[in-house]
Amino acid sequence: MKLELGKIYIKDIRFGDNTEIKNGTLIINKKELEEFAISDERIKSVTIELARPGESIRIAPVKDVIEPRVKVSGPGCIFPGVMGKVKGVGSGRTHALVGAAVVTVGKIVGFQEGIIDMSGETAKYTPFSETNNICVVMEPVEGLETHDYEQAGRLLGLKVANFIGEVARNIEPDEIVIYDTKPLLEQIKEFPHLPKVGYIHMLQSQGLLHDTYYYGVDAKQILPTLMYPTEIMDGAIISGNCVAPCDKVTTFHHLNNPVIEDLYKRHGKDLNFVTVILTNENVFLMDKERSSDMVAKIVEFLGLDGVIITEEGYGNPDTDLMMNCKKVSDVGTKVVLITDEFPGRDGKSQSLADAVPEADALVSCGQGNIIVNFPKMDKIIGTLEFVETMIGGYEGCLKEDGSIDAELQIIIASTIANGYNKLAAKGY
Amino acid sequence: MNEIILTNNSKVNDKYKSKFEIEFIEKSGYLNILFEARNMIYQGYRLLTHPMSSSLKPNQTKFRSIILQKNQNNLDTESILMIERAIESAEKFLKFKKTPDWDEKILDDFRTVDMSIIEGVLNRISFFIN
Amino acid sequence: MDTTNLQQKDIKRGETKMKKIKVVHYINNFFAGVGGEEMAHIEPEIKPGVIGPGISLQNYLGDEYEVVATAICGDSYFGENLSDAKSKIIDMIKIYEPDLFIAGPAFNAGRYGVACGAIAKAVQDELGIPSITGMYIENPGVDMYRKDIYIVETAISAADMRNALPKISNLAKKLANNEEILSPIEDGYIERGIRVNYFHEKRGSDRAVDMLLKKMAGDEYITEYPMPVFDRVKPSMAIKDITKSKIAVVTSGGIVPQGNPDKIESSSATKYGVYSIKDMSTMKPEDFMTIHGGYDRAFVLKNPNLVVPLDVLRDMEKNGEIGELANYFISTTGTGTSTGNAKKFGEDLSKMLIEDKVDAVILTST
Amino acid sequence: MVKEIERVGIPVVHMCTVVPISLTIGANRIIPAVGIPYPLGDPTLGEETSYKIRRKLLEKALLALQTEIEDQTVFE
Repeated sequence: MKLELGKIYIKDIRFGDNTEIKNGTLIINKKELEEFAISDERIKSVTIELARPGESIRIAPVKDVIEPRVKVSGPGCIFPGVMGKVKGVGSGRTHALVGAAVVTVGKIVGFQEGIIDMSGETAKYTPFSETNNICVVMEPVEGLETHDYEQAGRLLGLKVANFIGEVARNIEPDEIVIYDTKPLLEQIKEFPHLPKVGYIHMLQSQGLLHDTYYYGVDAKQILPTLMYPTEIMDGAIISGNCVAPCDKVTTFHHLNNPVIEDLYKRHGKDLNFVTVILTNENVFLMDKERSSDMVAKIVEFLGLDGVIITEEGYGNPDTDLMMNCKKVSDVGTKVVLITDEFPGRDGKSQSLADAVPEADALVSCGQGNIIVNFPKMDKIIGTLEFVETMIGGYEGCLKEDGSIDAELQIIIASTIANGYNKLAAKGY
Repeated sequence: MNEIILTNNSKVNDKYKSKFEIEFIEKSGYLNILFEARNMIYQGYRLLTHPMSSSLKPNQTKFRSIILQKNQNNLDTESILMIERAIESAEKFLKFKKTPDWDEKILDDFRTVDMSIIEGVLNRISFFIN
Repeated sequence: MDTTNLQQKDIKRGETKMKKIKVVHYINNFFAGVGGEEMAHIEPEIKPGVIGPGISLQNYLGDEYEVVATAICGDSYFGENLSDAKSKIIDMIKIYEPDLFIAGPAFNAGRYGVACGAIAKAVQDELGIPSITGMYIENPGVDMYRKDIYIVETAISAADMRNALPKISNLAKKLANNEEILSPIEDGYIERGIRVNYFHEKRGSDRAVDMLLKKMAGDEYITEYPMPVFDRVKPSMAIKDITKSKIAVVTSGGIVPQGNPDKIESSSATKYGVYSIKDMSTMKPEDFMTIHGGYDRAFVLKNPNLVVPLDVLRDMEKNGEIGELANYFISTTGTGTSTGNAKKFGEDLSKMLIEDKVDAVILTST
Repeated sequence: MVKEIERVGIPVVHMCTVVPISLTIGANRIIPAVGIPYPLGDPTLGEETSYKIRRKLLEKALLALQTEIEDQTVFE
């Protein structure tokens, strides 16, 4: 399966009369976009605001982040099974607005979601301080049930992203990258001497505000399955997870999965990247056994020499991570894990909630418990009303001058456990 | 039926008390539910759901629902190890920051999320016998 | 940038010329030249100025520092009178108003290492000044105190003194000047097990691919997070002659005297108790009970020997199958006792067992 | 607890009912005990037999303490 990903670099963003791209600047017709966005009756109001890298802006509470893309040719649409018919994606041509991001902002539950700072000391922890952000600030109608609001908010972000992505359909990309993975037997034949490598992608799948969807299917319901790596670039996977900001895998991160990207970089040179295996992180222990058995079975069946496994979340997912690691190691395949750490505020406790001796090759994406100071910002998009109740905040952490002391885990994707960032942790 | 829901979440109790056996300990905190689960495990129950389900940290939510099953083969080692790790982890978080005194609205949100997580399991639990 | 730094240094130097950084050094009786093992019982004392390795330590520290006093204590005394020794030494040190405290180095001397660790931690906590020591990696003091204080890694014996002292003084100076402490390898101390964030030059996924390629090729790679649960201790040497050994019983089965005088919790214990079995030949049910929360207690209530096998051990003692049974047993509940607490109990009671010259332990759990 | 005692050089023999837990907490010399309600003995077989079982277990424990080992060892 071959996908041409046309990258259109967005260097700036502003409001204007027409929604379009001009010389690398994304122009948004605010009124038009707000009217388009409000079409869901469950949403009372939508305000579009812009945030550029370096501005004194704090965005909170953030629900999801999405890179606008458009399907130029080939089957399906961006976010198949959700924004359009179910149709296998990942081939043909897709255009992406690289450097732009749709950020959904709003309170779903009282304790939810993290912060993006566009400048200052804390900006370096989140990749979204470097993107030009179209913030979709939403408010639900009175008394809307939580599940409904979550769903409405999730769909709204995708809708806005696709609306914006559409402007890139007829633009000549600045760069075209070709990703190509062939059917297994052909792919093995292409680089017979290179080690066969797979990526085991664990999807958050625990319940409300903890879900992920593959072609619109709740990941709780899936059995581990195979995916061409390019499918994810067309939005085959979307995020419905939003209670642990720091290691949340946003929809942006699914579209731009760093493991898939970095495996492709070595594809045909040092390794033969043959497949992605999708699995889940259910709370039902029998599901865990079943899923990890299946993952190991698929790995053995395909004869993979090595796999990278990533997780989303802390606690419950650590058990899946370790089960997958153990069982895949047991079939003779080499395993590297990527995770983040929660060793307590003093950094002295155990970082993970589970462990097996087979987990002897682990990449750390940093520890989320350290306290960081968030300087005062001139502008708040959304509200800081919930900072104290967010996951890394605590009572009294919001100071009079508008600065905040909070754990790193309050920042969106700061310790994301798929290796997107450069943040790491080591023993001192 | 051998399954029992151990919970301090009134929403779970209200919705499921007619269908499942429930051990509802209303005034109990997160950690106490883990302790209670551990006691039950030592009395021969085993865990059916992960004691640390959800990304809500143990010093953030007060609510915890765990499904256990009466185990025929006495002590379940896996369950012991898992509950001990969960307790250790919860204590780690609580050591540095106590769970805040949330207002009722937020508490209700926590109940909703906790119930959602357990619902996903309850919908499938009738599919197997022991 | 360079110039500013130099200027700042100059200013600092100017200040310290007037007022030296005061250091107190701690050594045991052996390094102080007060006999060997036969003098290990000497009580703490403090003397102005440098003694023994302190002379050379002073040289490495340089002119800006002054070792104003040396505290000395016998290792046995320290071990046997832990809290008393600690408070006496602290009181003595306090008088000198030090800015920095250096203990040892202890190399592989076990009791000395534990003393250095204990006193350095106490000084740091109570006097609020930076404290540092040095030990060989396998010194028992390392695992007991590595998370609390900086322990410079030394070789196994005092022959390494000339290498150890410059390393200790360098790190001590950084601590005294409140400079940033670099990683364990860079600054020569034993990893404290504290997880610290930093920005790597490559992103995580890229590092994972590198690591996987190495692992598949059978090349060496270093995990970024070693699995902590599998921290293992090397098995102790076997007992040569059990018929001459002193044996103590420790249990996590919750056996306590009737009435549970120490109020040990039935689960998640925060304490342990030490109970006499002197002159007893069996665990009588009227004397002992179980508080263990987790199981059917009827059998054990009826016969506590099922958990603390005193009846058999007394017979064995009588028959000469074992040398001697300690005249107490140590008890707590294992159910759900946190790793941290269990570790603390272990540390405390192992000190007691050493003091009591116990050779081997039988640990029973339900 | 067991690791801390071993660390100071005193050998420990762990007599326990749940061997996997003993392995997890890092005991080196492990003797599997009879069962949770009665680890050292079996009162259901009468006190005399129960004492004999206890004695056998302790003999095994003493033997374990006198055996040089390199790694965690379960003395069955």
